[in-house]
Amino acid sequence: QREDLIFETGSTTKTGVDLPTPKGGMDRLGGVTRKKSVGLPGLSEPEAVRHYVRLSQQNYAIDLGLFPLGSCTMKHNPRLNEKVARMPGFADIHPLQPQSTVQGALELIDQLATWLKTLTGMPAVAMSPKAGAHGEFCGMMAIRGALMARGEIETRTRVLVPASAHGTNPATAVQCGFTVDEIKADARGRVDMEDLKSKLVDSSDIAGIMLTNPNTCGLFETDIREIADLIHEAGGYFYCDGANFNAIVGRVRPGDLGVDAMHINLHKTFSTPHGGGGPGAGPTVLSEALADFAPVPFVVEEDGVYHLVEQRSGEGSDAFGRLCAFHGQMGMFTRALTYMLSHGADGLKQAAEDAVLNANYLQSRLKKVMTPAFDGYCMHEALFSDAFTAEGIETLDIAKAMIDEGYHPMTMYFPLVVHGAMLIEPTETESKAELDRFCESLLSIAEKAKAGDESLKGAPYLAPKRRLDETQAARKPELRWSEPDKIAAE
Amino acid sequence: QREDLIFETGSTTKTGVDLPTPKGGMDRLGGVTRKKSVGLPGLSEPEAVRHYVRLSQQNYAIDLGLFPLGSCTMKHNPRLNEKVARMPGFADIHPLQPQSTVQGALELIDQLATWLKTLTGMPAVAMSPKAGAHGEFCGMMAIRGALMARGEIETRTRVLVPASAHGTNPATAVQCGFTVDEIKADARGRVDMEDLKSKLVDSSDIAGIMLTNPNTCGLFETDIREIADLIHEAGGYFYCDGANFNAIVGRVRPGDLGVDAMHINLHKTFSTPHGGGGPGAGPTVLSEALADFAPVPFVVEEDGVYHLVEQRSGEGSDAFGRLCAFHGQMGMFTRALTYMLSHGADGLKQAAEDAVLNANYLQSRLKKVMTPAFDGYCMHEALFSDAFTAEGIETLDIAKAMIDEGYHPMTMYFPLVVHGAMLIEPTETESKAELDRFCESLLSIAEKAKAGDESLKGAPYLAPKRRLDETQAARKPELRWSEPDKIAAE
Amino acid sequence: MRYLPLTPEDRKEMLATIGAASIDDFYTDVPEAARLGGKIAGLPDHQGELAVERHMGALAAKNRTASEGPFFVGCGAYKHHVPATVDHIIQRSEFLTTYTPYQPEIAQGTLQTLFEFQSQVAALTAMEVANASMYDGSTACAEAAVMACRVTRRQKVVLSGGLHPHYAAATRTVCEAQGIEVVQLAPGIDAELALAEAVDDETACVIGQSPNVFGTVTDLTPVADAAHEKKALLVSVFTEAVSLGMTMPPGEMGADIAVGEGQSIGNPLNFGGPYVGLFACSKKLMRQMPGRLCGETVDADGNRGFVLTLSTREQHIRRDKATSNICTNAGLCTLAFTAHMTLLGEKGLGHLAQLNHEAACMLADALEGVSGVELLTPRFFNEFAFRIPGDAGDVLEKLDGLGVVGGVRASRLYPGKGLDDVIIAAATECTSEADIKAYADALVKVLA
Amino acid sequence: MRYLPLTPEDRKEMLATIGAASIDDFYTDVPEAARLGGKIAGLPDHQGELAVERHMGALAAKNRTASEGPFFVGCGAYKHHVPATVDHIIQRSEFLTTYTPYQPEIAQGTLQTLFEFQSQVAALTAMEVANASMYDGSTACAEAAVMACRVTRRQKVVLSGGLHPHYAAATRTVCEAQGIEVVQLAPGIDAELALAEAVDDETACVIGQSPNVFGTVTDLTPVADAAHEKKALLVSVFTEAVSLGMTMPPGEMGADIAVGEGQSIGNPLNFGGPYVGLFACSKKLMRQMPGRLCGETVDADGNRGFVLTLSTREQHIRRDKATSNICTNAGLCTLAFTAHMTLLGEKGLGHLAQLNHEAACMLADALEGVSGVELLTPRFFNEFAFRIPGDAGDVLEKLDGLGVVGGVRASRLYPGKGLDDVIIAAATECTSEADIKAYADALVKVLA
Repeated sequence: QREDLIFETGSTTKTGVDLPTPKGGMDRLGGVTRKKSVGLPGLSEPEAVRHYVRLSQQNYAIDLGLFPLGSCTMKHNPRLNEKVARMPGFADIHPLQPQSTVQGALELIDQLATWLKTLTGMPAVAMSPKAGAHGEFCGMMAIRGALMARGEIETRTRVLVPASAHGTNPATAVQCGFTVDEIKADARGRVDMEDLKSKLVDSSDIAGIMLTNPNTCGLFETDIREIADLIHEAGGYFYCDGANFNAIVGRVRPGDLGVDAMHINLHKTFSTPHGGGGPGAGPTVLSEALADFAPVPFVVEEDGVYHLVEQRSGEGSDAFGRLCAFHGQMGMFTRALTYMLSHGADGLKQAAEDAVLNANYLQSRLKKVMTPAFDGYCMHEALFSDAFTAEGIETLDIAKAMIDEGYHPMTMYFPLVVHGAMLIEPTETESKAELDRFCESLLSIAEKAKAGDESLKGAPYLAPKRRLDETQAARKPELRWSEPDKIAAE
Repeated sequence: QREDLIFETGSTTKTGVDLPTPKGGMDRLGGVTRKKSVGLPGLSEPEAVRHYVRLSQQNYAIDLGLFPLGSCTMKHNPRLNEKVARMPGFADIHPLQPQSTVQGALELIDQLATWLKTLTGMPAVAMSPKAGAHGEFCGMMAIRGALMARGEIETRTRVLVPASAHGTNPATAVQCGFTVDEIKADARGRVDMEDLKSKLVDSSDIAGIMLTNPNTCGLFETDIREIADLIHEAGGYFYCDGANFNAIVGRVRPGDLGVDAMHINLHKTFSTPHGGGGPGAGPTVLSEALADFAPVPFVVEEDGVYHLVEQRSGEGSDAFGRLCAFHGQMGMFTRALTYMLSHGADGLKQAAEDAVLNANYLQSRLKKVMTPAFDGYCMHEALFSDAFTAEGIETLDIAKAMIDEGYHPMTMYFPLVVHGAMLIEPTETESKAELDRFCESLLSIAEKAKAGDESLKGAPYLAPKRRLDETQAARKPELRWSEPDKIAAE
Repeated sequence: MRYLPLTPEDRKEMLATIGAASIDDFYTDVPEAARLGGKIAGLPDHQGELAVERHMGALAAKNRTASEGPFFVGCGAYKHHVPATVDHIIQRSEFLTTYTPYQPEIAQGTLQTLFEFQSQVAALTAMEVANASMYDGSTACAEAAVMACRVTRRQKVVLSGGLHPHYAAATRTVCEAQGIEVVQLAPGIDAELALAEAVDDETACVIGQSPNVFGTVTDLTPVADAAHEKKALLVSVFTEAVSLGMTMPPGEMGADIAVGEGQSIGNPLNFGGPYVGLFACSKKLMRQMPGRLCGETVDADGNRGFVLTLSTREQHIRRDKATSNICTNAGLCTLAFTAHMTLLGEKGLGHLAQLNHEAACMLADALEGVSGVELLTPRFFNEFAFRIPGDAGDVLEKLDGLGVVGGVRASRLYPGKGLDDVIIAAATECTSEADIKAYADALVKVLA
Repeated sequence: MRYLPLTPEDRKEMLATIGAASIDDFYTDVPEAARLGGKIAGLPDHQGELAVERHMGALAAKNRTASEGPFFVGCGAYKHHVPATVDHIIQRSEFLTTYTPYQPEIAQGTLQTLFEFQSQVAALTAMEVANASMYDGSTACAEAAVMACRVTRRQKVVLSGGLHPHYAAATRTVCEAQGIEVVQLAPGIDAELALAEAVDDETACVIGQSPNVFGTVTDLTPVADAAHEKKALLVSVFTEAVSLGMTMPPGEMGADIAVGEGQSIGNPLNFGGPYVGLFACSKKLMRQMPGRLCGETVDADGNRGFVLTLSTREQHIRRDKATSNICTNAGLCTLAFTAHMTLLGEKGLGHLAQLNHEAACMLADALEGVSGVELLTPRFFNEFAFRIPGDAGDVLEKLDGLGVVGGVRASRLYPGKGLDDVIIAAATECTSEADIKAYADALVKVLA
């Protein structure tokens, strides 16, 4: 299945659009014009459609089957959400048009904020973060702002991060000017409380902790209240990575656990499409202690009129500033609110419970052959180590073999605290029949892995492509198309 | 690639919709209620989406590649047309709401009618036929009406139909109460004029002729004017099957050829989607002689107000009646008019010319190995016989082998006047590069067919399914799902 | 031209390969007198998307949509909610831009959905088999009449006075061309009751409708019995497919052929088309059915697969001896129907039917409360007729002025039949209580 | 619940398989005090599609769309026409519902489009390499500033007074957290002219914009020269990607890093997001880029394929030493951009740019004809600033009352900077001559 590049099939003189004829004779560019040709190939519309439709068929997708990527929450993306997002009243409005002409948009943001605050039990939310990692940044910047207000930003620079954390957590902490102090996991896959306490013996430099809960091992942090108390006593703040909020919606409110800030991945918990890697949206809920340190802009309602506050005026402003242009990922807000209204309070809770039930069902069936990383029930994802595999067969081989069975692989080698980790998250939108089929496929591969079946090393055999040479790609990066002879000449 | 049936995966207690709770306690059915369960399986939305997305991937489509079905005109279907058809102002209006509330819809019908009349050079058009064959029926019923008005319906019952005609032509003639008299093709693939003339020696029972032009051999009927004259002199009418109008738009107007009635397949010439077999639309243009015999309803404009005439009142009415409920395939009208406006008079002509150029290009390249059915240039499709194949290899084998090359087969065994016919229509929306790739694939198969390569008999090897047993399907028809034990019990 | 991939250079090169001097060479068979010189006059040149969209958008904006306010128009087409998923599915390239599945190896997507569609229609109508759809309900009705004549070798069909008059007209058109006698009974709210008596020994079939065009639901079992006694067939018609979730289906009334309109499931109003005709019958009549049929079989590897079958009935094989000249089905509308039906399932369909019925009951209650209104339909599902003092056309126009699209005046369907004071109104799951109140309030005003 | 496939029986059976008594068993790790009893209060229960659509539709109806009438708002987001094909493509299930292409064997669709996107962005900006997109233009700008500091090992960035103030604010936020000094030059219509002088030996980069927020196009070559002389970098910003079809691109001006907003190609206004940040740089800086990169390679059979590459820069590998914490791109917006760009091609892009420029020229002509109006932007592409006598907010409000959305008041972007009488107005291919006339006529009335 080779699909030529547009640079190979298109031409700079071809176009797939028809535009009116320019009038000519107008020029106010003052000579600041493009000198060289752009080198952009065009295709007629039929050719372009085929190019993308053919390419699309080289992708696996939720709409084709179970997509068990742990920590990614690949659940069904309702088409109603797509329809609503395309209503001209949402899609065709400009972020800078007069506020009186976008009252519905501002009201929508306000409604979504209310849902998020209510579901998390938190008093405030910053809506503008553009993705989960951006929400982390927002939350840590709010902590930074609070520390500044306390005059302690110079001294409180240490952030505790568990070894099992998403890579974004330490990266974010550093970007906010903090240093990272890693805390260990215990044998139960949770924060090692002894290690944590030892890190807090001298707490004068503690800015806070970044903790995922349920954590990346798919487990609820049993000591979370104690952790929160310890951090607060130490003078720090509790940032909770909300990537796994989907497991507990309606069962627990992060606000009741002592959380000070938490981002919410709308594409995980509230089903906005992953889209091959974005766009995301990461609204970040904040505690009383941090609420004043939220960035601009935000929406306030007064007598039924919605105002968008774009600047915090005056000297006393605590806002840390602005995260990005305009007001946030409106297109994702429409989808998320549509999803919430569709589920309601009852459905959201049921969804969380079904996600957890599905994961435990998989865990209980798969552990017949595979090695669970930890004892006991899991939350919304089941974690296995590679302990059960024969010498020479590794997690990667199992993952690639799943492709031949018609499935997307699970998350592999994450979290780092488990050897050869396989993290499986089915989500609530899988039927029992689909889970059973999946278990049978995976168990048959696992049996082969246990038996040391070398054929796994060659998988996938049936995918659009065989295993790709990532080393070559990194060694001599070709990041764009070049004329063939230009490549040869290099 | 097995996809279970919804009857195997769904259940009557499952549903993929959420509806408000009924109030209960209301019943005005008077006891005329359903007694037995319906037996309809339901699926949750995620399951349903997957079912159809997976099934869709078992289809070949224009959006995936060249679809060279002769006589079917599988051209690009612009997405703009789909978008426009879904505008609420078109999709969400009822055929029986007050005419004052649907003026835009009536105007649209009027505009489309104007385009059709102008392009064909005909004075009238009946818009309500729901498909090409329905348009044939409309046209032949108008002829019937005219003959009735002349008091000759009892005597004029014979309709001439060339042997190469689409099967719908004779079927339609019979449905309109006529008998069919077949005329031969000559060695040039056109109407045999001698045979025709011999059929007209006694012309008192002649109702008319049904002729496709360009004809189903992909050739323009050179004697068309003479044929028209002969038929008219004989007291009959000239029905032209407009299936191949796409080859001549902007180059010839059927009205200038003496045509009395012609249907236009909006899905062929004007790109409304084929949709796996419909819906079609077959507006039928009529000459002065037949204009009064058009069916209801029709649109008339008066002082900028559009009226839908739904009944021909009074005794003097010539309309033959009504073809169907309501006013025609509005959803197809929106698409066709969008297509026409996009192309304009210049683009429609260019499209016809490119269609003919593409077909001749294929013919000239393919005839190196394959046997053209007739000499000379073709119009929009190229016709080959199986004369070049080795003993034992037939057209079907070539067709199925094309599937393995990633193409949909051409039309096979039609028209009937050519042995093992292969009718190839590329359409104007194929690029030269695509045509070249196609030629190479088909020529390689043709070489094998010439050499008697037995492997062709097993093709396709790479499709979602191997050759299907059509005999079994017809011998013991299973037209619906039944409970497995119910089948066994039979 | 955005849809035309050939460049001027391509064209030149291709002409050279062919050995033609210009495109004109291919058109030399056209009689000279008929060759067009330049462009066809009177039509504009090509336009970009933006311009076309604006043109069409301006036309669309001149229409009032059924969702804009209280809306009660039915009589053969119904405003229902279509799940977003359905439209997504029918827009899949692989369904939208493919042809009739004549090459089953690469058309299982279309074929399996047709098989499932047939199975669903058979279940819905409680009939034994169904075809892969017809153009719409009215043409399906006409085909049923002709088929009944073919089966019984008789030449007379009886049409109920409750049959949708467009269906009756379409059936008359087809029958009269074939010399079939059509007996049209007088229109009436409860006209199906008169059907049993109208059957005689020459009758090929009687065609009754439930719910009929006035909304009346009727158990046609006595009609079936009367017909069968005379060796005639009962053709049972419906225009509101949702009604079958609740009311007695053709199969339970002894119908030999069931035909109906499937628009209500999965398809928008579309100003009357395209819709999807449902056609079902008893197994023994199977080989006399018109239209496309999909059947189960196996492939060369023994795997289950589906194909179009019994095509010896069809025009492309049988030519002048075909059962019908039909050679398409309602493809995408069929897909929309089956996808929506799969989402509904029996549970959702029953639920949906109940909501429709309740909305109509509430509407009836509200309108009966308006002084001067007389409810005419004795038993109904989601639609009924009522009499008002005065001309229905005037009343509807005034209602329109108050923002209420109040239904269909019976005289639009039956001009000159003394039904000038009758309105037929429908309610569905889209009808809110506020809509109903708005109607009643407006009617009070109009009739005051 | 239509999205939940498990039935009550499934749940019971699964619990039994697991050996759990109830779903509560899985939540025993939750501290008792934090376990919620019933449902969360204050939120409604689930609703059907129709109800949800009506709720959302009612909100949508409270907004005035950019297509409703004359509309001239720009300043970083532009109303352009998006071909229907683009939306069809991004709604393909296989693109819409897939993940980041970490498993390249089954993600070549996404990967090849990213490779093509990168190639297009590089060509458009006339830079050597580009990444697979950032959240939006403003965050791309912030990342560029940080990258420049990383590359130069300096801690000071200079922001032009013509840089979109939201971009400047987002950049300040990121920089200040990392101890990077930000020098913000005063806002000004032709502020880029002051940039060259602002570079010193501590400067990591200067960030200039063309066309800038007032619409002014500027050849930044002198700025690049000045920066390079001090071993600093030039970051060249644009917010209107269409301008690059006509105006001098970053690569021709000597920029080291080019960042911009890609919304104008393929993406609707969406009230400000999601958009797509474009990020390109010279090849020697490649390994310092933030974000996702797609590269060409071969598979085990030697066939060309694409993979995400150089991931050692990224957070999931490098953790606290990553070049950025970003771990998504703008996926679907990227796809929309690349699909629209493929339809345009160089020819279409140039044509589109010209139409935009002409619309703005005609608008400028028309407004300059209004007494009291002073055009401020000396050189522009499709947007410019002008001064009116009086308060811009008042004037825009009055224009709104006359049906014209006349642009952005400069004081909304720069409160308290003495720009209260300045309006920034944009025109695009969607702006008709009638729109322009309507604007001029309305302005005459308002200023009268």
